[in-house]
Amino acid sequence: MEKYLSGIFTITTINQLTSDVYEMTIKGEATKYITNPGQFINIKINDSKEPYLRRPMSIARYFDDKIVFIFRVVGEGTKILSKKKVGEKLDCLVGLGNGFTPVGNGKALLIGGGLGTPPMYELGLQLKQMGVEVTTVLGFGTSDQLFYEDKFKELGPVFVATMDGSYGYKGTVIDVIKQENVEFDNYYACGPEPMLMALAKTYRQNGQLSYEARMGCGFGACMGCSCETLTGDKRICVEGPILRSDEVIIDG
Amino acid sequence: MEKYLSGIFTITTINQLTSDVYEMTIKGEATKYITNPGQFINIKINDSKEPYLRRPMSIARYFDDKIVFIFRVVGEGTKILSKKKVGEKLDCLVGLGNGFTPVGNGKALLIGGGLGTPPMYELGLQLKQMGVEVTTVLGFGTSDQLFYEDKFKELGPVFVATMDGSYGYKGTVIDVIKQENVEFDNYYACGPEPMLMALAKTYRQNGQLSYEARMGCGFGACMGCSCETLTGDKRICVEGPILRSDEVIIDG
Amino acid sequence: MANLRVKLPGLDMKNPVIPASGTFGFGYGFARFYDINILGSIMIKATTLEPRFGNPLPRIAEGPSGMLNAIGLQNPGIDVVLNESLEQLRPLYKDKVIANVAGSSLEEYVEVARRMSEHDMIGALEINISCPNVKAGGIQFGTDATMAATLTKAIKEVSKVPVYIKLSPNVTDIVEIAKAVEAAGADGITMINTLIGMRFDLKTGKPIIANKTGGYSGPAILPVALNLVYKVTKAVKIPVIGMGGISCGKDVIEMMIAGASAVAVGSQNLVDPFACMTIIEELNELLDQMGVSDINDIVGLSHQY
Amino acid sequence: MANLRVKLPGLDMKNPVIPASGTFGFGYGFARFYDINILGSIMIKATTLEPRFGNPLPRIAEGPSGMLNAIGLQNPGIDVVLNESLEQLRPLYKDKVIANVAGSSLEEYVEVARRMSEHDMIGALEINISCPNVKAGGIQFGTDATMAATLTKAIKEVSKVPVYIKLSPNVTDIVEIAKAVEAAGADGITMINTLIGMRFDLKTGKPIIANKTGGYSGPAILPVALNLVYKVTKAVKIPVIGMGGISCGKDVIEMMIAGASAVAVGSQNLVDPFACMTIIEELNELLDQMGVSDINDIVGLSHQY
Ligand SMILES: Cc1cc2nc3c(=O)[nH]c(=O)nc-3n(C[C@H](O)[C@H](O)[C@H](O)COP(=O)(O)OP(=O)(O)OC[C@H]3O[C@@H](n4cnc5c(N)ncnc54)[C@H](O)[C@@H]3O)c2cc1C
Ligand SMILES: Cc1cc2nc3c(=O)[nH]c(=O)nc-3n(C[C@H](O)[C@H](O)[C@H](O)COP(=O)(O)OP(=O)(O)OC[C@H]3O[C@@H](n4cnc5c(N)ncnc54)[C@H](O)[C@@H]3O)c2cc1C
Ligand SMILES: Cc1cc2nc3c(=O)[nH]c(=O)nc-3n(C[C@H](O)[C@H](O)[C@H](O)COP(=O)(O)O)c2cc1C
Ligand SMILES: Cc1cc2nc3c(=O)[nH]c(=O)nc-3n(C[C@H](O)[C@H](O)[C@H](O)COP(=O)(O)O)c2cc1C
Ligand code: FES
Ligand code: FES
Repeated sequence: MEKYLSGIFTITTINQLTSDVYEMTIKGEATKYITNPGQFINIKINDSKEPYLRRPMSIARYFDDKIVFIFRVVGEGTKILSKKKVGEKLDCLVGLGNGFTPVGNGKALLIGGGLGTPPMYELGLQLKQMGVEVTTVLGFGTSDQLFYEDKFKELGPVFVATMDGSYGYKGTVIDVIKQENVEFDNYYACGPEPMLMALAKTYRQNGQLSYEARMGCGFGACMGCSCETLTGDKRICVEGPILRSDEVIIDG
Repeated sequence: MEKYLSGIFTITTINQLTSDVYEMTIKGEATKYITNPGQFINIKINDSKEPYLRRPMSIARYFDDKIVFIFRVVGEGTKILSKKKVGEKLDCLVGLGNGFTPVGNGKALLIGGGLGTPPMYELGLQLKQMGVEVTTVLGFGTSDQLFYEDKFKELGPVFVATMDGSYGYKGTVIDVIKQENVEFDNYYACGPEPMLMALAKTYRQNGQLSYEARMGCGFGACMGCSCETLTGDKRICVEGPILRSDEVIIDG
Repeated sequence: MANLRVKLPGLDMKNPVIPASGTFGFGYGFARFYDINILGSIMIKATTLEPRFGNPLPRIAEGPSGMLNAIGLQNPGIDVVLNESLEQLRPLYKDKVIANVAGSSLEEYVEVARRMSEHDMIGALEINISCPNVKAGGIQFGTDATMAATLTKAIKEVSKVPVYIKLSPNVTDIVEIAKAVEAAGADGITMINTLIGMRFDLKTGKPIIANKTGGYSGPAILPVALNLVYKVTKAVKIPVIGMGGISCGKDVIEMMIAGASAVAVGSQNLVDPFACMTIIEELNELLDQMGVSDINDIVGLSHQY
Repeated sequence: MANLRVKLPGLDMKNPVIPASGTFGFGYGFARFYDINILGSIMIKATTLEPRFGNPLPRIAEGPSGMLNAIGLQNPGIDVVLNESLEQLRPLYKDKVIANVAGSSLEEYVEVARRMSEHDMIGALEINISCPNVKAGGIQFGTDATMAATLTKAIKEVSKVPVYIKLSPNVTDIVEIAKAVEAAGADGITMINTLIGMRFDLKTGKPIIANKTGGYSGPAILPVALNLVYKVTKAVKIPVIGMGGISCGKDVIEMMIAGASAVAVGSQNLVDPFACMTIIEELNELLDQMGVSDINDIVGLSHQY
């Protein structure tokens, strides 16, 4: 029986990108459930009861029957994931969340902070395909955390900021955008919450921001990820992870 | 650091013996802790917290650095074990329990019931090496559960009993011993508790009986396996699994 | 194929498997995954008089073989539930569903219970006196036998359908509370709600859940649930719908052996949206393997020992 | 290397890691595995006045990420403990150990406490009023604040060493009991003992454990233990030795963040005889990574939130 949004995938490649970041490609039919860049998958780490919950990961690229995602080892689940071998199976829920809505005109600015970088890549490819001019700003803590810079360079100009200045600009992504006077009509961002908050404050309009939340299910059943916005309650896993910059509640 | 009674083993062979019984060989230095046939190992099924407890398994054979054990899939733990592949690692505690004391003279009778058969094999080999005449009686539910008959035939005469008569004698191991008038000076048995109880009642002297108990640790720390005998409390995992037939408390 | 049909007050179910409240929304979301008509019944999300947003994020944490939640009874309020949520479910599910009733005061409970019980899709009420995640109401009723009984009586007076009381495991003597609600007229008991738990962020020392404590559920709580269901079903005559940690067909059988007349599956729906479907399939196979011809025969099988 | 030294009433410990009572025997058995002098202290097996055989087999079952036991306080009785078991431990362990005291009556508790406290190797008593696996005594004292206080007072009167009371998690309000024993003069609290749980054999329907119920321990109970330790340490001034589900260095840190001044490791010793040794190593590494220079600094770090 075909299971909606659900599939068993086979790991086809695993690349280590930095000391603790891995890129994994998985192959499976359920790839077809993906409709938008910026959607995510929810991975059952093993077929044991421990760890119990699935692990949500943004889709960095998708093809006919293949999905690429990039993850950082932060705890037990991602540690187990990083030790998997090519050929092993992964049970995933696929095509979760609203995803970005690529706007087909004007100039686009992609902003990726740390492990928020991956979903921007597929989005950038689709925007470029639509003929949109794409600029990318990437923010990392230090130079050795950087990955995918070359890939984004294929899409257009790339500016990199590191917090310690060990590579590119020293400072935040907003510092770079301002210093470089980057022009854009629409922007798309994924990264740590303080970065998203700063962006939403600075650029109130025309932004699509990708949020994270601890999730019970990832498909709308538990209300574990529900947050308030100016346009009502939104489940990050269904009505998100992408929120419009002008609906985000600005604190302080 | 060398860890006492403890080692990481590598799976070197896995053979399926019946529909739900597997024979596994594991290789590791800690094999050296084995001192007697009838001892057992305690296996951590995976490096997750689930399943939590180790799984005790009798040693069917041991060599310099290799251990053979045979297990039946009965629950979650043995199911996971049966799906392991050659080359995977297993964390085991080794050389647990007292083991059999092979008696170097007179005639020996080995009695194995179902998954109690495996430990009798190493014991038989050692007895034969000591020049002891060995007869084996094996009991199984049905013919398709039978394994290792050929191996025991290398040691001496073998009689098989099945409960449904589908192979060999119909009935219990005791029925066979009586019917065949099997002569012996010492007997050694491992199998289900009712079988052991029947043996201890029928042949009170010169028997060594291998017991099972649900175990917390397998090395004497938790008192989870402590049972009463005529010679005092015994931990099945330390002062057992082998109890003398004349110290077992006969019920009824 | 064994008989799976189970009859309980207000519920004539084709099998004993019910998704637990709060893990299945108002049901219709799961119809994308499978035909939810296969379910014995559905325990819909807790409903209060007014809409509630619930607790701030994070609301979810994890524990070994389980999860913690502090949703805080987020729900759209009874008007929306009656007029919209249930209507969305109507075309997708033909049998009676179970309304999960919450509140911050006796009056709110009674009012929600009365109104929910009048809806034609509702076969029974499940009174949630055991939610550990809200400050006012809820759990006080669940930890005090007298208050539990008073609430039960008040609700029984207004309800058009049978009333089940949902018990908390976070008490010294659950049997006392079970007996009190039985004496007060409850038609059945559902149990257990979540155990109270916490997790901390190692870097900051901050509780991971914004509400600080959460409810611990999932496989890790199964042995606790089995013990409490066993104790309660030995002590009361009204039926118990057992839940807590059920993740497969075997767990359903174990819960019914302990004494439950039917079961609910909670957290496992979140990890596997197809969980209830798979569990029903497994149940069929297991009963055949076990040679059981009627699932009702195994209810309380353990009580003989 | 961070400072790991922790000082508690009666215990000056080189680190906060103590094997929990009942999972480490009388300690000497573990000296085969590693030099047990690395341990902060040792909680020895529960001791009663007379020898006890304990419960019939099976005494052990399993749960998701945990185990159930119903040993039933098997021990050789106080005479053998004082004259033999502790003497076997003496050459192998230099620091003070903690005696776990059990009984079926107030008198038995007091007598065992008095005699144990006079032994030179004993630094503190841990009064086990929370064993779920014996019929008489034990848990009644642990579920009733007045009885717990009376017992504490009686033991304080006779004990030559500081007295810790070991609390049960199977209560509605653990804080009430903690406060009662504090007021009665307890020098500290140890918590938690096991949760009550059951498992059933699917074929026969029989409880797997001969005693029917068992105590559930191991990783599965960690979130429950963290919550209770947090609550109690916010409410009392006496130190708490935290336990329940600790299986690695990170868990120790989380338990101390919750408020524990030291920790005990139970079930994990059974799964891995080297557990405490490994945990102490991990603790050292983790504190360095976290930039913590004194482990006492993280005790109750969560209380600020
Ligand atoms: C929509 C979405 C997309 C994401 N995309 C990516 C990605 O592309 N690459 C990547 O490296 N990470 C991504 N994350 C974060 C990733 O899910 C967590 O890092 C991961 O779950 C941590 O699991 P763990 O077992 O290693 O950590 P642990 O801390 O052991 O996990 C314990 C629990 O907390 C949850 N958790 C911990 N950190 C996070 C977090 N930051 N967000 C949500 N849940 C968390 C886990 O899922 C688990 O339930 C994404 C999160 C969300 C919600
Ligand atoms: C000393 C000793 C030697 C053994 N030797 C063998 C052997 O050579 N081959 C073999 O197939 N089996 C042997 N067994 C039994 C084997 O340990 C169990 O079949 C196995 O632990 C079941 O694990 P599971 O996860 O598949 O079953 P589950 O039922 O899921 O296990 C649940 C829990 O019960 C325990 N358990 C279940 N059945 C038994 C049992 N019969 N004895 C002890 N604990 C049990 C498990 O260890 C676990 O803790 C031996 C047992 C002991 C005590
Ligand atoms: C995310 C989540 C939300 C819940 N919401 C409710 C609720 O609204 N009302 C209620 O009575 N129980 C609620 N519960 C408790 C479950 O219905 C169930 O009693 C508990 O989770 C134990 O079952 P389980 O281990 O199968 O999850 C919720 C549980 C979870 C995990
Ligand atoms: C096999 C076993 C025996 C135990 N015996 C005792 C005991 O004699 N006295 C006692 O106070 N606690 C006893 N306990 C409880 C532990 O000391 C500890 O409180 C509990 O197991 C929780 O910790 P854990 O999860 O680390 O195991 C025992 C626990 C186990 C698993
Ligand atoms: S994670 Fe369950 S609703 Fe979003
Ligand atoms: S299993 Fe722990 S003492 Fe034998």
